[in-house]
Amino acid sequence: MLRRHPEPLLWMLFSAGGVVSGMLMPVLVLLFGVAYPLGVVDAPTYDGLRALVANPIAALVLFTLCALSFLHWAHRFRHTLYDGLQIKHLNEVIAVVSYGVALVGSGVAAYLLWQLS
Amino acid sequence: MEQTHTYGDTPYHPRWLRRRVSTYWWLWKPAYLRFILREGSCMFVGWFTVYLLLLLAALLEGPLAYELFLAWSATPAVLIVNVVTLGFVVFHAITFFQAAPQAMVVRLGRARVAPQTVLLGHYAGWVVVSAVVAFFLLGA
Amino acid sequence: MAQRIRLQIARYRPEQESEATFDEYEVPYTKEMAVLDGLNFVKDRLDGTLAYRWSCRMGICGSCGMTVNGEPKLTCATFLGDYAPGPLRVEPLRNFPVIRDLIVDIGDFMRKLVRVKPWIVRSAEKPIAGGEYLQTPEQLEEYKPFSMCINCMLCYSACPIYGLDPKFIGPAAIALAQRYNLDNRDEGSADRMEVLSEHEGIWGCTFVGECTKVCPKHVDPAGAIQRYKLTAAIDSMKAFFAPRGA
Amino acid sequence: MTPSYDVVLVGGGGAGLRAAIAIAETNPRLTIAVVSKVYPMRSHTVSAEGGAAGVIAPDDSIDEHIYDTISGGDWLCDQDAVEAFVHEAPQELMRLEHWGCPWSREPDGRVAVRPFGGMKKMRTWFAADKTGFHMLHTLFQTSLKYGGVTRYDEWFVTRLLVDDGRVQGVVAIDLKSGRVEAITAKAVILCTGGCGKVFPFTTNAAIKTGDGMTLAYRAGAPLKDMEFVQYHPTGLPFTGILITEAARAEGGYLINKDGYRYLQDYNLGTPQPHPVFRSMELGPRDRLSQAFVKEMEKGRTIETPYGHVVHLDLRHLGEKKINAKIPFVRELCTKYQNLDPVRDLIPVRPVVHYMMGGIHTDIHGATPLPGLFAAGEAACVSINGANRLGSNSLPELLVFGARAGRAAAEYASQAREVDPRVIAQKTDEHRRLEQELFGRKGRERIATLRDEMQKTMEASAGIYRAAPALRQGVAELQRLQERYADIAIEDHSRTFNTERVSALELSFLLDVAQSMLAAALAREESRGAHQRTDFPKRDDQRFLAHSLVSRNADGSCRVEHRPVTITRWPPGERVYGEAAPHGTAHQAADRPLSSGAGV
Repeated sequence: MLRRHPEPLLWMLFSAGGVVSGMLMPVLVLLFGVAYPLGVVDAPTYDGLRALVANPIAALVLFTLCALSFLHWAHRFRHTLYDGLQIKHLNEVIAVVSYGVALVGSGVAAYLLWQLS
Repeated sequence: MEQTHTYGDTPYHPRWLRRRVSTYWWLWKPAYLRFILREGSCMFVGWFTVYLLLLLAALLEGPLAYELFLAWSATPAVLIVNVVTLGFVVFHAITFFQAAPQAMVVRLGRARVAPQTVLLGHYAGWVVVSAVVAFFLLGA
Repeated sequence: MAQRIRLQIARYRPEQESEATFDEYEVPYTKEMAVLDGLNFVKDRLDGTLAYRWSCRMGICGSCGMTVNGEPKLTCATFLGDYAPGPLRVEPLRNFPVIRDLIVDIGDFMRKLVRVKPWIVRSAEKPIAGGEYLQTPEQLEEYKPFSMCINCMLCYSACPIYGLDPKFIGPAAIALAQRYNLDNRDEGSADRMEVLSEHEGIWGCTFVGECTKVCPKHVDPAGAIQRYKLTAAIDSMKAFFAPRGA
Repeated sequence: MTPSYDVVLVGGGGAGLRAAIAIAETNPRLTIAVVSKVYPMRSHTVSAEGGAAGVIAPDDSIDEHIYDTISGGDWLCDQDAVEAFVHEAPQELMRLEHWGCPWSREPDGRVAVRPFGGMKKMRTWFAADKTGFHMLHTLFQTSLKYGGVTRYDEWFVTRLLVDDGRVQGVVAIDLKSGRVEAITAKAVILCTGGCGKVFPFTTNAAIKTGDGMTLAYRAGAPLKDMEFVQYHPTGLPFTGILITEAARAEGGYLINKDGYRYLQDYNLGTPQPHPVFRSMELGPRDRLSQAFVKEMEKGRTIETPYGHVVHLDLRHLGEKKINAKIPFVRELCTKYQNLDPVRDLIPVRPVVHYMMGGIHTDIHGATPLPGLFAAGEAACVSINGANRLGSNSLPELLVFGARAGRAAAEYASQAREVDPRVIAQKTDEHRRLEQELFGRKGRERIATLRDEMQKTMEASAGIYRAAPALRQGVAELQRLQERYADIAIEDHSRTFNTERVSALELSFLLDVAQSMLAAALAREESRGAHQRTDFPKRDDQRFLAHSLVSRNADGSCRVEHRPVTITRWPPGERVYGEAAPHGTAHQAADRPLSSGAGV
């Protein structure tokens, strides 16, 4: 069943990515994207942050966030191209490119976090 | 698939008027626009994931790279992108949580938990997770 | 006492024209009058050639769905006064081929409905003399909302996915499949899964959510589809991890 | 190539679909066509609200249901038919349960029942207050699994094919293409429902134009008891939308402009806070509608732009009960009347609702014309006599739909093949339609003639009738028939020509209307829904009989009477209120009068 229809698995990953990114991303964007650069609060020190991401639990959370967010993006991006731009004939190319990018991104995240631990 | 039922009508009639949906259908009404913005939020989710990877890469490289990253993040272009990103990821979080009760039927014993309760549960989780993350990051 | 409102009504006369046009009529209205009453006024007094479907005019037969000022509506339950001073645009439901004026062909839905097996499937039939299958009010409530569909097609008309991909099974048919899946008397969910787990089944839906918003009977087809995705995904995971268990 | 079937059903509502399933189950080899001018789920069965009667409660009995039905029908019912009906109704409702009908339930999971007007026990099965809707969709969806059924959705039947004294099919217009086609069959079952549209103010849908009645009538089958027209006492003014009797069964009050429960003045019992079987608001529909007229004559009704009304008061039931038991009533009031029954009084007035009469059939749904069967509101078996009890029509269409289906299946299995010569009649019919009707450039508007017919019928054959007005009505209808010959049809398109359909429907309505007035004029007594001010008494001596209206070659009517079948229940007096054969209410019963926690 799964072999015939990858869709259920992809949808599960998409949904998980939606929940995880929904939970974690707003506060991260607020801090790293807006508050630190504007100096509203002080950015963490290099050592402090490095120690934090070296923590196995934090690393795991970060990896999950990155991998699932990429897959969330890939799934939505693919469907939006179908629905929004009606380029269904490029169906397979789009799918391969989107999920491929997500997998590569997840690999990079794994590598970086591994090196940082 | 067995065909159980048959029809006496013609399935296709050449004179019927068939109208194609415009490529820009999502501009037709506010609800569709909201949909496409919701779907579009994934681009910002993707962007910020890349941004996180850049941060990790800087951390791996050393203190100087980290400082350069922080400086780059304060440049107007990046800052503007991230302010927009903040809007979209909040929009993403809200729309995603709103959809949850429609997909999930949560039960306590035999009784179905009210959809509003499921939604409130998600929002509560969001607040707690955000607080924990902020606690660690502001302490670091 | 009666005020007047202008109606711009889409016309399509296949024997005379190849595109739809608009005809404009002015009708008197009172606060009780629905858009359908306005159409009836036109047909009875002004132009007998106007073609549209209607029957019960109490929101239950599902015949009179049309596009009113861009929104899919049951015209018997949409009131002229709410659109004053007009003009008011009445068009056929979107996403269906137009046969004539305000009449669309819904044969596509009728064929799809059969595919999802909207009937009780059981391996063994209980004899009539054996009495009813027990069903508590809570069990009834599980599927009851999905059983309220009147097949008015407003959801298909509001669904851009159906408009883009006519193969998509669509909101009402999936909601009706779910109506039987959730009925404790039914044993057919595995049968229906085969149809619904195709790409044109549930996975085509990207949850625009408009079907639920326009439904005059509060059926929530979008919810039905989302719930079905979750069920299908869990089933498929189970089959993956315990391939012989299924 | 002319399509040919074993059985053709005209009408895809409750009776038609039940008949189709019965045929498919009786003999899966038979081919069946369901020809309907609308998609099956648009059929008017969909509008039925309150429920379907069938003996199931432990304290109920078959005999009591029979007695309620016969006395409710003022002894004009054929008692053998009522006996068959009451015996089979519970099985049919149970069968529907097995097919998935969402009946409201007791907390233990059993089917719940509610009280209803004229009924002495709780025996009305219900699916909240959309019983007809749920029954129709259950039947329709179940019918989809039978391979032998071919549907002709949106085909309008214009005449029956009759040759050699037997019915052998139909001629119909495919509305989408405008083609006129013959569909031949060894047997035809007419399940086209009622003809409420002969009146101006009706709960009936726009499609209820007596098509099947006229098709049979023109083919030579008599119409039975056409003078009996049921007025439902509670319709919303302006729209005529029905407020179900379940609203009163759940405890609603009918009050006049002084807030007084006026039914107590009309021999219907004394008011109690809770509903009492066969008393007050739970009296039969004919008596309640007649009480309204008397009340209006006394000047105690409320005048509105859409006629006089009384009020239905549901406020004391509370929001919770209204939402659980009669949610559709609340939905209809809010949407169409802009009021909320939880807080407001509902204005109501009697509204034409149901035809007790119809195509004359025997207990198996067979008409005197070989090969022709009928079931549902289009037919008159008769179990409804002079006044139908609420919640008897839904089980009727199941019981007699199934019976007609089985009888037609048996007939078709043994009948001779269709005579191919009969197809030639299609050409005649096509010519008649094109030349005599569609091709004509007349001056009379369809809507004008229809309005005048409806006004005529209301004036001459309303709740109370008398010979002078009836005679005037007959003459007026005759004039309308003549004017019909000069009808104007602007629409010359073949594609979905709804104006042609309206013209054909009007012609059906005019014939039905004539038969109604002829039968009403001939019945010189008052019985049930037929109240003659010039003959105010029931007259069993002359009129314990069905009237049969046949059509003469010149289009005029011929009325005959034939005796009612009496088995065990000799004619008695109809008594409602305290003196009613007992079954008290609420307090006496060990569970509340309204049962069922489910919605």
